[in-house]
Amino acid sequence: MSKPHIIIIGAGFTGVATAHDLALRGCDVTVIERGDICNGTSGRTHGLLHSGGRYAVKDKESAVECIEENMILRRIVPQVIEPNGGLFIAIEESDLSYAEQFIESCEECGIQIDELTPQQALKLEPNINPNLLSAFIIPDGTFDPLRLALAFAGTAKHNGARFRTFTEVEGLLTDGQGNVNGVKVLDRAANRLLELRADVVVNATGAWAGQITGMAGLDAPVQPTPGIMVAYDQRLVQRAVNRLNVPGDGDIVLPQRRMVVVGTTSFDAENVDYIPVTEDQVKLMLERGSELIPGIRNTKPRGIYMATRPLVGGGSGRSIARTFKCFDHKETHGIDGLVTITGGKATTLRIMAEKTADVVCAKLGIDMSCVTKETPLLSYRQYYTIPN
Amino acid sequence: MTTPSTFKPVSSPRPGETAWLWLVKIVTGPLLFLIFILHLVVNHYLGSTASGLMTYDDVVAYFQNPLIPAIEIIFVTAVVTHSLVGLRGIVLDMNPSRPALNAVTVLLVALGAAAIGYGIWLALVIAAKGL
Amino acid sequence: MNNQPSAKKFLGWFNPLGRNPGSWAFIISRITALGLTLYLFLHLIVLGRLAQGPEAYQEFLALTENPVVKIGELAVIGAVIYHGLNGIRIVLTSFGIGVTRQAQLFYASIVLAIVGTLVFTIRMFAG
Amino acid sequence: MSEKWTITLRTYRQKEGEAPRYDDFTLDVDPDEYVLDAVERVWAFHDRSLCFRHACHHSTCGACGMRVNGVEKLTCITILRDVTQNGATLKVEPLRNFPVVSDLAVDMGDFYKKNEMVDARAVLPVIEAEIEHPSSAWNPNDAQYIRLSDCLECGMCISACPVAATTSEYLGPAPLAAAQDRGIRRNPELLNIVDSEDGLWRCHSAFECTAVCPSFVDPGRRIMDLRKQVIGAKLGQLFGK
Repeated sequence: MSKPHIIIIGAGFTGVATAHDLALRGCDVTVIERGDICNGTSGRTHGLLHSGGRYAVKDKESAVECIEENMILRRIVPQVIEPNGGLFIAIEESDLSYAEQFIESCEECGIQIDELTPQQALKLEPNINPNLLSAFIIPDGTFDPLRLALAFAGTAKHNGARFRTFTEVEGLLTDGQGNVNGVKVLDRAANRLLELRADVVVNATGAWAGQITGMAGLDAPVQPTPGIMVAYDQRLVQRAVNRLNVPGDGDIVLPQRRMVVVGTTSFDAENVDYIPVTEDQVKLMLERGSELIPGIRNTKPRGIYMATRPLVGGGSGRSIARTFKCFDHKETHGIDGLVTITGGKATTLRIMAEKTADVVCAKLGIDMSCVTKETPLLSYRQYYTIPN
Repeated sequence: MTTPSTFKPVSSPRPGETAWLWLVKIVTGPLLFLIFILHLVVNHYLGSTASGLMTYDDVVAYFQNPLIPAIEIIFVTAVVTHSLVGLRGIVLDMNPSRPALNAVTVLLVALGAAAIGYGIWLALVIAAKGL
Repeated sequence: MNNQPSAKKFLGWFNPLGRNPGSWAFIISRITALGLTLYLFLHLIVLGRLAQGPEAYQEFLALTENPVVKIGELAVIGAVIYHGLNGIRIVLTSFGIGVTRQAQLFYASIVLAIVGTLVFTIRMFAG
Repeated sequence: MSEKWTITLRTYRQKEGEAPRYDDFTLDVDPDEYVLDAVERVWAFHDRSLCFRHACHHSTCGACGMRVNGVEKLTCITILRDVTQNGATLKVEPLRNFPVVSDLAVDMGDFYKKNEMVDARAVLPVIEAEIEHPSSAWNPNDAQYIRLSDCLECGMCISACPVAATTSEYLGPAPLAAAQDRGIRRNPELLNIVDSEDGLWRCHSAFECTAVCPSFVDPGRRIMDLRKQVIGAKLGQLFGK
């Protein structure tokens, strides 16, 4: 029986990771991406290799996922990661009151943390707010978004996956009984319409998931929730610096190359193709960022951008559980051949792919289990060295 | 360390143009510049004609000191080598095929040898005229 | 706009659009190099007259009085001064000296070349 | 942030099998926005067929290098105010010396292969920064930290390099800079790669690469230093060191 052919729509983190996973499980994979690798939300992610600390108190399931995946990514793709750890720092009394439940939940989720005195913290990171009250070391890290995706995509390509970039899905092909068995795409570089058949179509378009499910007459419970990120032109810290409190706006500052990136905010948006930057949010980032690292005040912004989180389910803003959902539309709507994966975070791209691949393999009767946990990824440049 | 690259490079760089060729240019260059200053002053200030150029007899007299032909020979060898190695560099920038490049290299070497041979002969002939 | 590199694009070397000092140094160096190589071989051939005896050489000397030839010779002098100094700029920067001031070294080469040419213009015309 | 300009974005367009052309898009922009924002708005609201490469929007991925009014710029950090005026035309073209995939998107395959050939470092110790710059506020005891390298692999140095314009075989500034960064003495296998016809000796000291590098690499200076390393290694070989 020839290899089953899977079409994955979207070459963001989930798309490329799923391609990598399915390629290792004997599938013939084609990834369709309307732009280039990672040009949607994934490219503009904050870049935090999440330790789960931010979610330990209110969303344990997410936190556990994060810490496990954090450790796995450090092992399988070190070439794109700044593994320098992170700090949760308390500036005001209200932050301190959050400390106790924070310590408890981190331990519960298996996130290794150590408390530091302000002097110890300042010795490690001289540029953080000098009048901090307390600090916790936590295994955060940062990564380069595009190269993380290219590492997965390159390895997938090495194992036989094909990537069709600048190719936009115009419609879903069905078998007459409403089951999806392919896609109609426009190759934008060549201005040519094509029809590609597949055993399963995986909709991994993140915040745009609704556009694809819309083509099958369904709506995807994804709530696009953009947030602002501001990159400043000096690397003032070596670690990720988080505000010790309930998740809020501008509560994380990351080092990346020779910059620090302050993020983020959270609001609802309909048209996800272009989210304009608003001045008040830029000011908010400067304010909140400089509460953590005062030195930001005498740096210059280098890049200001919006990234749209694909949050799962109804409800607005931050309250949605920060985990992910994989819908087999056969079970949810009786439409076979279409699987939607949305939600989740950058750090959990591998496990999202694993779950999606499990669903796809179950549909196709492939009983191979996931091996991506132990498979080191090739150099991210392999994506370019292997012809398409 | 990234995993070892498992691919054949786009084109393995063509060996040949090595540091030595570049060093030849870089060594002869400054040497030429020094001799050139001497050459310029001598030919425009020591000659007996109005504009300072040398007449036939000036040249022959000038060549009597054995040091002068020696310097002239070094000068012609260095300047011909420098210019032709440079010319080959320009040809390289036209991305010639391997055979074309070899042909050009042979041609340049031949041209260079001829010019240097001729230069040495000329210097000795002039020097001999004064004996 | 064919975007890819190609050997036929060597005229691109001399495309002044949006160039920085370093590129001008490269362009002028290459032009002077071609000119000087041509002059070198002409110069060697002409000096052959010395071997043919005084009359042949005298005839050539008369030629050098012609102002057009003098201007040509001045161009050669300017070219050699510039090419030499820019060569030294490349030698210095290649060994890590003055790399951050490579543009100034280029400007100096141009200025000195002009000054040198003027000196010899006066020498050859004022006499 | 609240000022409004109207500019014309003259965009290079090329589809497979079609002759290249320029399309003009009139946009209302905020002068403090970035060139990439304007290009993305053209795609979002004016012409969905526009192809261009972009990912991080804050100069860490290297995807959005383009030629803006003829000069190589990383469009995600190039403020409109710095490159155009109200009512003016801003010309946006793909990088030179790369095959055009379509419109503003170029194929960086060869360039990444050359970086792979010299095994350019993707991450390195924080304190290793040949170029001191206020952006590097790290102190000596940061020795054990790792950061992503300065080179974004944006390809702009190759677009600006006059030698890269003559042949795609030339290694190019960024790969040579990466070889310098790794060092010949520590990695002798690099010697034959860089000391070759398509390597180090084709550089003509135009320093255009250094002029356009957006990310503290200064490839021009590194190539010059690489010359020292190679000469040292070759002399070492000669005298059997």
